[in-house]
Amino acid sequence: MADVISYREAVAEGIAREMRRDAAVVCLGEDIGAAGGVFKTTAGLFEEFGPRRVWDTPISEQAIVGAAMGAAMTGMRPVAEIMFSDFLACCWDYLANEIPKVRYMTGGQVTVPLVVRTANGGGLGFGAQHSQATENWALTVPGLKIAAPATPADVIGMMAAAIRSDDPVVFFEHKGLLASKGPPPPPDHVVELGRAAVVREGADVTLVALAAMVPVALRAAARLAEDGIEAEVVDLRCLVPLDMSTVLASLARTSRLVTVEENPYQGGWGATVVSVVADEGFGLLDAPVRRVAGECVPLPFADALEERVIPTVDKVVTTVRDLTAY
Amino acid sequence: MADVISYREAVAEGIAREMRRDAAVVCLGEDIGAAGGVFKTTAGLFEEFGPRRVWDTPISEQAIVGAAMGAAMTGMRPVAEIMFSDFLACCWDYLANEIPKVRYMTGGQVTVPLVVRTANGGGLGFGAQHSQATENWALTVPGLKIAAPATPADVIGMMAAAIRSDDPVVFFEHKGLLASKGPPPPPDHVVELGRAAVVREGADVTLVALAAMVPVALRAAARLAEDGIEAEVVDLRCLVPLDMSTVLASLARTSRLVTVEENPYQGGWGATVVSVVADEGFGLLDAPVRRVAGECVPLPFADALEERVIPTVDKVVTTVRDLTAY
Amino acid sequence: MEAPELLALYEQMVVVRRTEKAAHDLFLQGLVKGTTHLAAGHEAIAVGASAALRPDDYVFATYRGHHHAMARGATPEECLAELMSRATGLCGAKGGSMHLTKAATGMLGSYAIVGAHLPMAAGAAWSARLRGTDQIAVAFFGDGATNIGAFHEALNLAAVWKLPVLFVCENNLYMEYTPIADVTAVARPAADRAPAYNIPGESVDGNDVVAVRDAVAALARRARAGDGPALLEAATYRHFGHSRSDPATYRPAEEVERWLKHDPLDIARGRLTELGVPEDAVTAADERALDVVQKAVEAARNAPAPDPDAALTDVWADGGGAWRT
Amino acid sequence: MEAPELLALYEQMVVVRRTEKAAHDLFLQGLVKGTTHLAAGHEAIAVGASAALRPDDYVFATYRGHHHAMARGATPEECLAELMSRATGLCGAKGGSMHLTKAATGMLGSYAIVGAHLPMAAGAAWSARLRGTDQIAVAFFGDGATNIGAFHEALNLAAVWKLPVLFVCENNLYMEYTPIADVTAVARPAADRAPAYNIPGESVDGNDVVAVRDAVAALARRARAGDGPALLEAATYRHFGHSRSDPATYRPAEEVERWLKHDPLDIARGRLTELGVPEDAVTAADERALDVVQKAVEAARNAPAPDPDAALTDVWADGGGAWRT
Ligand SMILES: Cc1ncc(C[n+]2csc(CCOP(=O)(O)OP(=O)(O)O)c2C)c(N)n1
Ligand SMILES: Cc1ncc(C[n+]2csc(CCOP(=O)(O)OP(=O)(O)O)c2C)c(N)n1
Ligand SMILES: [Mg+2]
Ligand SMILES: [Mg+2]
Repeated sequence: MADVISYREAVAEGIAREMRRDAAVVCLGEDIGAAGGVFKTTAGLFEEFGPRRVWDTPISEQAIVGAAMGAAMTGMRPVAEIMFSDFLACCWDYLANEIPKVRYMTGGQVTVPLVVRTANGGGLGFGAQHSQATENWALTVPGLKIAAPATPADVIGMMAAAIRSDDPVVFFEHKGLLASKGPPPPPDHVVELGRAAVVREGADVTLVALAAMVPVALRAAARLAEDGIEAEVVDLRCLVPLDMSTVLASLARTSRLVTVEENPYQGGWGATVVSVVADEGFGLLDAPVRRVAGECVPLPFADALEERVIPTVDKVVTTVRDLTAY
Repeated sequence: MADVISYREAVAEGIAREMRRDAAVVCLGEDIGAAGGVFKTTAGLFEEFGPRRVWDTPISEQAIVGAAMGAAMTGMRPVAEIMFSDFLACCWDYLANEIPKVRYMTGGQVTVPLVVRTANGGGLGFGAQHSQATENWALTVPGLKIAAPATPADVIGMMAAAIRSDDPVVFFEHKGLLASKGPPPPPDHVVELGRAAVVREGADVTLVALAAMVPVALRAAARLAEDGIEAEVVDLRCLVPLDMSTVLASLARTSRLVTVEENPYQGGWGATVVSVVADEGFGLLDAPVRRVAGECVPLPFADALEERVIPTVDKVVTTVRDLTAY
Repeated sequence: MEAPELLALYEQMVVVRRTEKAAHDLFLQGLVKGTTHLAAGHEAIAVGASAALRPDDYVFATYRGHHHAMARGATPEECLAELMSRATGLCGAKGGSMHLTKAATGMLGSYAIVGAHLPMAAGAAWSARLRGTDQIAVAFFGDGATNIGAFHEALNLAAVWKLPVLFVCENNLYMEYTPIADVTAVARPAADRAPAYNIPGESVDGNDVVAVRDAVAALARRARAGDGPALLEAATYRHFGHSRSDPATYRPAEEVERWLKHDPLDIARGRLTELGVPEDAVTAADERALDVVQKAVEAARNAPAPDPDAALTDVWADGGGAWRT
Repeated sequence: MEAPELLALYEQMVVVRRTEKAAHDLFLQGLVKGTTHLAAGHEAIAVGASAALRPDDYVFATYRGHHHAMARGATPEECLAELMSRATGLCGAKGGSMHLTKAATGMLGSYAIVGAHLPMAAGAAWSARLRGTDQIAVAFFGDGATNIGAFHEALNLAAVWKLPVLFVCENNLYMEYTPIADVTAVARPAADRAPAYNIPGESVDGNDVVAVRDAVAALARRARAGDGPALLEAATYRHFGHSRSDPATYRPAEEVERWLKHDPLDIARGRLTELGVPEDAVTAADERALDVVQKAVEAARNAPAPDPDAALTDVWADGGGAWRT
């Protein structure tokens, strides 16, 4: 294996590792086979595993995810691709009402070990229907695990955990990170779902981020360090299970919290984090809690407009400066 | 008009008032015509307005809401019924990606004056797929207005505002309130969207509630008063526009906040309210903020189990007592 | 069909009918909460189809699924205990009438969002193929479900992948209160759609248990042999309203009368007589069925309520329900 | 069709072709961001259909919608300015290539979720009926869209309500990279589904602008007269890959070659010759088109960027974007 691996390659590698160890793992989705996926995140799988394990589907999001569910209930471990996370809306019934509930409503009679992978997030000028960060949609539904890795190594490790999980996992691959690179993890690298990572230490403020917002938070932290403000950056990695222990432990050191979220402020995941903090971590807080989140508008096409909507390093820096002056 | 009107009757009355004043208002949905709707919330409309204004549809949630959108873009004011709010998932693409975005992504060229009405919430033993409080799903989507009245008068007043609104409104009618009664409002009663109501005054703690949780909060407040704890109860009425001014003003008086939400804690609307408070109202807070919300599980069938999941008066009372002892 | 087999199917149908009658009565006594969608009148479809299936095949049904659960191995006691919110219910009282499920016998669930289970059944059939078994999957659904998008997606996928899955429509002429003909562009809502997927689309008298058994057996054989999916439209009628709150006044009296005369139990009884089965053998079956159901009612009545904290379990495969770490 | 009309349609097609070529070049120069889905090869469908419609009819199209926007009144300059993120763009640079819309001329939008606009078109047609006009609505969509649930729901609803709406499929043989035949149960993905909705399902050479005009005109007449919806499947081919990142290597060279020879511009030119239109009249049309597009490129290049704060407007009908009070 090469010295570096891209996030994009890591997706295919993560899936391939699991397909090699477990014959029950099969993939389905639109154009994922010979074409290797629209984002090339399944490149090579069709060549290695063939058409009996990598299935091209019609444009039928409900059938894709519904069939994955039926297969998961009967002994397989399907990995279904929904091309853009915006299109989760086209099969939302399965994500909201079927997959997360069937185990519970049958009193635990069945399990649904499946992964729904999807390309998430904005910043690429794809406009209102191909740019959303929709991880917060999934957070509204108890019964789904939610993974959103920020690095190639995490993609592989969390993909392993997701595919091995007996619970349904929605796996958000960030479009803005696909080209990013990092060290490839060792064989059998598994990152347990529900473990946040402190990716930078600092004593003055805790930045809690996810996926593409992790590098934004890290760049902001580097800028803030020039001003003498030391930000600790927590990569949540998952929204469910939500690792509030790590967030609260960080807050105990810093006394200040800022969430950095790509999804809109209204109904964003940071709100849930903040509400736990405002309850259980209230005594730790020395200042208001701030959320740097997407503006509450659809995503516009033009770069200049999109930057006004999605969190940027500048916005994080300004918010933290302002907060540390509190 | 009678002295009292039920919430159920108020729905039909609210729609009828608007249909009388504006020929552009038409209704569509499953079994809403001669049958008067599964919840009888459209009873009488077919008789008064006939088949050209009250349309029975096939079981095609996407076609219902999609057709309503097309009609709204071309001069009509459709009122579409989605029978249970859980089924919003079956047409989520329209609620998440189409209706709230088309005006924005066309640079303001079109408006979408429609109402999607739906029966929301639990407590009736309808199980995992017919009991959810899904108002928080809608909150994740910028571009939708979200109404959820708690009284018959508000049903009529907010229905008027919703139907007259040039923006799309998701109108949540709570199943648990349908049989409740109240005074009928005067003719041409309009309750502006985005105005919360202080429905009980109190100096010790602010309870922020919505829809069926308003009477729960009020009953809890009555119980707490016996202990000498005076709770102020805010009925939010709408999630978008969200009336944070009223919440913050109440908090300025009480210094303590508890949200009372039927939707699950994870991703619930209370989190958004709390995050605004933890930022803009931080200096007003004397104690942690608590959220009494649905447990993060699907809705179970049996009463004894469902009560364990949905907020009850007991849970609110316990939470507030605990908090005021902080 | 030979007499002993038909008698057994008849008895199964009587058990279903009696269990539903019990559910109805218990509802009126306030012992069943929420709602129920009785399948009285539809018994022959569940019982006939099940007779044509193997124990390892998969069945997916709807909120109107009591008959399928029982035809597929759930006991009246388990079902009634579920409806009566007992800990001993099929789903530990978490599911209720609309979600009867007995995974152990291949009854993979009753789903209450119209049409949603059709893709699932396609997926179970796909899984069978992937695992190299010759199991098949069957989805039962109503006439109303033929107009929802998931129907279309499931059928196309199943056809393209040639999956061993049967789609069996229980056409009872109505969705909830609206006649299916008022909202459907073709006369036979299921069968007339089969050409759009290039698969067989057949019709059968859904109240004749033998006809249903034969039709399903033929299509199952085909599917098992690798010849792909099929649509079967079974004509039937519900004896009650859509759900417990519906008096069904929208149905013409003449129509109701005609269909009540075309009762699946009567038809089976007629066939038994033709086959020379003596009256008292039939009566004995009736009595056995009644006895089973009466005992089931008693057992369910006496079963314990669920522990409220059970509400917080079974979200995850490890049995837990925590969303945080 | 008479020569002058055909020449005008030809010129429109050339304008579309040239504008797309410009978009392609501007992309390579880094002046167009995001993605584009060129419709080169599909021009005759948009131009032919529009020629059969009235100015007050409604059109709904897809992310591959440049041709529809222009056929329906958007200027090359407005379109290119939108693609180049200029304040003067059709949608103020909020929409982009995938969402070209010109509501003022009945082009009610380009939608980027496959199939989603079919119910909307049905709704616009319903609205026309409700308002007592005889407008019709037309939805254009790809072969791939015929397998998604919204297709089925829209067609059934339109048929049941007998709505004045036409569903025009641009069958270019591929979804993104997958041949439509690999994932569709019938040979003609749209037309073969028409019987499932009891409506006409016709096929036409989508590269022959006259044939398209005639086919749409006939179905539009029918719809306007109250005889309900229809499906029209127009065979065509895209000259480029699915989107700017796709070299389209999955298509057999022989197939590409065959279709490039069946170019809508060539076909129209051939017909013009047959009608006796002199070569130089055609060349003059080509030159006018080129000129319009060159001027459009210049104008768009020189147009101002949008004000970043415009990102926070146009959510609500009052022009604002606030979610709180
Ligand atoms: C997606 C969806 N829409 C609406 C409903 C409400 N609903 C429940 S049953 C039903 C009628 C179904 O009719 P049919 O498919 O004919 O089945 P039947 O009840 O007649 O057995 C409706 C509309 C639902 N459960 N799911
Ligand atoms: C619901 C949905 N699924 C997937 C996509 C991604 N996607 C965009 S275009 C496309 C192919 C569409 O093929 P077709 O309908 O034949 O239209 P064409 O692009 O060939 O004109 C796909 C899969 C989408 N936009 N929406
Ligand atoms: Mg029916
Ligand atoms: Mg195509």
